[in-house]
Amino acid sequence: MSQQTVQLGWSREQMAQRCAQDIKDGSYVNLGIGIPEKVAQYVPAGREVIYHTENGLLGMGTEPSAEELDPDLINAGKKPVTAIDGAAYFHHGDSFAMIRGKHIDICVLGAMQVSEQGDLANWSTGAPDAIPAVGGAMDLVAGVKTIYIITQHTTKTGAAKILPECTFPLTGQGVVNRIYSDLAVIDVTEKGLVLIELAPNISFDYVQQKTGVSLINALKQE
Amino acid sequence: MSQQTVQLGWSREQMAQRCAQDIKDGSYVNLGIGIPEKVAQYVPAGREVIYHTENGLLGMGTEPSAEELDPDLINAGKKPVTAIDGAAYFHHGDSFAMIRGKHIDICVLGAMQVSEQGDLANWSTGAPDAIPAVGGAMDLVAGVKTIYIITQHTTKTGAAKILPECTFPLTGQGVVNRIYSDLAVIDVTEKGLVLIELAPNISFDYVQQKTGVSLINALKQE
Amino acid sequence: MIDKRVTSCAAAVAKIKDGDTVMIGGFGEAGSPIELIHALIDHGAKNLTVVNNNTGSGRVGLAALIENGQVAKMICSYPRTANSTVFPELYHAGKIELELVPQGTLAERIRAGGAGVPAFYTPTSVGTPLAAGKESRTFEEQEYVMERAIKADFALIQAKQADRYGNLTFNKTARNFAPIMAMAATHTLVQTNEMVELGEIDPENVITPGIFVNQIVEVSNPLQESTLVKEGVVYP
Amino acid sequence: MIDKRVTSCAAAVAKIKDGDTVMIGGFGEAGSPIELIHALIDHGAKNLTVVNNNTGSGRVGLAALIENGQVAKMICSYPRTANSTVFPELYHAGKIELELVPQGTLAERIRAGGAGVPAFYTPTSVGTPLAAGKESRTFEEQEYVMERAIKADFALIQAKQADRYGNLTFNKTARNFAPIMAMAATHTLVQTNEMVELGEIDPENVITPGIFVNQIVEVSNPLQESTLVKEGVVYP
Repeated sequence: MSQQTVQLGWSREQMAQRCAQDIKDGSYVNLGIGIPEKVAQYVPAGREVIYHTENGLLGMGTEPSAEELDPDLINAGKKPVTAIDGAAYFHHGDSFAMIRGKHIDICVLGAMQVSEQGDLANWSTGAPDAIPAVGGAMDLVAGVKTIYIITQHTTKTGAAKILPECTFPLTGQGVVNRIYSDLAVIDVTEKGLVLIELAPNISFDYVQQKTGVSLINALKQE
Repeated sequence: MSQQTVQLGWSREQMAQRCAQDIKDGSYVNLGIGIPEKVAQYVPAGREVIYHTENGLLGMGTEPSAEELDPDLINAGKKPVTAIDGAAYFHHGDSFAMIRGKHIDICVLGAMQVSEQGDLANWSTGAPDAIPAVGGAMDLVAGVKTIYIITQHTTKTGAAKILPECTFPLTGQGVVNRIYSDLAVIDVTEKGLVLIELAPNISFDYVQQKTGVSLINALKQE
Repeated sequence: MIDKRVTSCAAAVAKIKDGDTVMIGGFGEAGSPIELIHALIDHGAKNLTVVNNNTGSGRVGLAALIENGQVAKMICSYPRTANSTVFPELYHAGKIELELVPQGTLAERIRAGGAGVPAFYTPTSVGTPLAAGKESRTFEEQEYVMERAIKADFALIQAKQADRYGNLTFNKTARNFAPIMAMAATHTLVQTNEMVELGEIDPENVITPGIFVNQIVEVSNPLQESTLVKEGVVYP
Repeated sequence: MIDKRVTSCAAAVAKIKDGDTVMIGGFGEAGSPIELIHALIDHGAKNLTVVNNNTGSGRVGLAALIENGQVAKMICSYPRTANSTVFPELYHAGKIELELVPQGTLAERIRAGGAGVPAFYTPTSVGTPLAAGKESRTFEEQEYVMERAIKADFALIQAKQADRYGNLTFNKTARNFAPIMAMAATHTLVQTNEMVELGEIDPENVITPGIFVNQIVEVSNPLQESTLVKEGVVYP
């Protein structure tokens, strides 16, 4: 009896990698904390992308070496970073003017829940004993031109995260453009959620089963 | 028969000089175009005053020499100026934030009319064929902590400029703190206009006669 | 690759359309992007709404753009100059519209346009004719008027240094409206005295980050408006 | 003569009163004026409203000020940290109030406070619980919420360089909230790594003009919050 390893869906790295394919040359991009941060390392060679971090830097570079490390040079996740040639520092007022004023092309964020209408919940479970903390998430979804979400398709207990309506407190209404899950790539459109790509060895029906709303299958042969 | 020259009232230079006595050490000051500009040269020695010009400079210096002249370094009247050591340049948004946000201590302006309540008219006669032009005057009177007015007490035809109500379009309501005219120094107070100083060889009655509202005489011996 | 350099002012202004709103930097001649304005005159787009503090000097630059009949409306704070009759004549003839805005309100409306703020309240102009027809509101016993953001299709500005990302520095008070107009326009076109390599502008000293800039043309020795006016030059 | 230098952090914070609103610069430890905060702990003013993006780390700096019972209310965007239980414990015990504000709205409210703008509209938070109870309004078919300016009695900030007029520069992303807090406070107190002579900071590169600064104390080698937290230091 022989055993075979079959990949089912995308890993966290692969979700980031898949998302990175959609970051166009010349984009101004803000990456959220967690898996979204990994997107930068997978942007295809030859594309020049400028990373914004909302604490006041346009032109964020890679992690610093021990010699480069400066506790005054950090990203929005408070991790040490570097600045590229051609970077610029600015204060919070100007940084969020950049966000709110629709100057940033793409923001990649994680999600707790996404609704059929593109509503996003990613800052609070609404649990009464939790300390509420929002940071810049609401500003980013309200201001950035295109919002990409990278998320596991379901919760750890298997519950759908893509739902008719979010049950958690919203981060923003109708703000999500595209979802990259471990199972599929899904667009938020006026007609509804459209599945445009499947992860390896994942079927449309399987994704539909893990999703709280009806998906439109853009891959279906007419 | 011998002739004697008697000074009656203050000259333009003397009005500026009188006003300059009230510019305290350490003040941030914006000087309007015309006689107000002359105030800077009469501020008593030993006082350090920082001049703001609303087109984007804090720390305006004196007129440039021919070598220093740079058409990119001008004041709000579009005249060439210099910048002192310790100056700062900023854009119009920040410059008027400085004004509107009540950070500037004193603004000295000219006037067409001032009312008993401290209303100021100094930008338009309201003539139907005039090209209206306001510049930064409305921002300055709305935002600067203390507004000093330097003005001839009457118009060229002898009409009162200090009136119960301004007849020209207003620059701001209840904004004037003190008037330096060629005849007197007058404070705008809740009780009314208070004459606190007379120019040489000018009587209170003479000033009252040239003024459209009743003045309170602070110099009167009780 | 990000490279916002273009080779001519004509190329930079090529996409300006009839009816567009165009912000033009400068306070008097300081910061006036005169070569870009002249390129816009050559280009010929009409029925423009132009946002500038003034209405130009003599018969060059902004005054020439107005004289050429390309401007339907000016939004500005001070449309009078000692040395130009271009605007007054068209204004009196009813051939150009004027929206007069206090200088600081003009600046804040432009900044709001760039910052995603559709409206704000200001104490400036309360009780004056320039508050007429505007909503007013009392906060903590003081009255304010509501002012709306201004955005533009294009901004034309002048910079001292620029790199290929569009990071800019300015010279002294020539900075004036340029950084906020760069934020408020969909397309920001820059003429710069000098192109520099990435990294030559210290990130601490960038005044306008490149994200606010779309196209840059190097004009090493720009015309000086006051000199042209003195010489009586008429453009074109 | 204008000389805003003072000789100690204790002297700088001496006039802070019980019940004051105090803005404290910094995003995490970057830009946190830790010596000024510790001086405020020594000073003992109570019942403060503190404005900061976070609620501090470990048991030093802002976390220590909170732990010392001096803060009645926090206005911030992200009151959670991986390494501090000070705020959560007081919050769960009902001993400290929290006004949660989206980070960009927090920045814009502070900027408005400094710029003489009492209120403005923003798209941020529309349709979320943080818009609850706030006025909303539609401009050009999009909904916005009205937000009010925040001002403070004092701001405590950290700078890289300062001159005696109060002109400031900052180091990299340590700039964050400092320039706007300096504008929004009646009294702005600065700890700077280095005092320099007038003119040493190029007027083109001044980030905070001196008009927004009241007192400056030189702290050449400030404590590093993350190091103290790692070492388990408790202040005082």
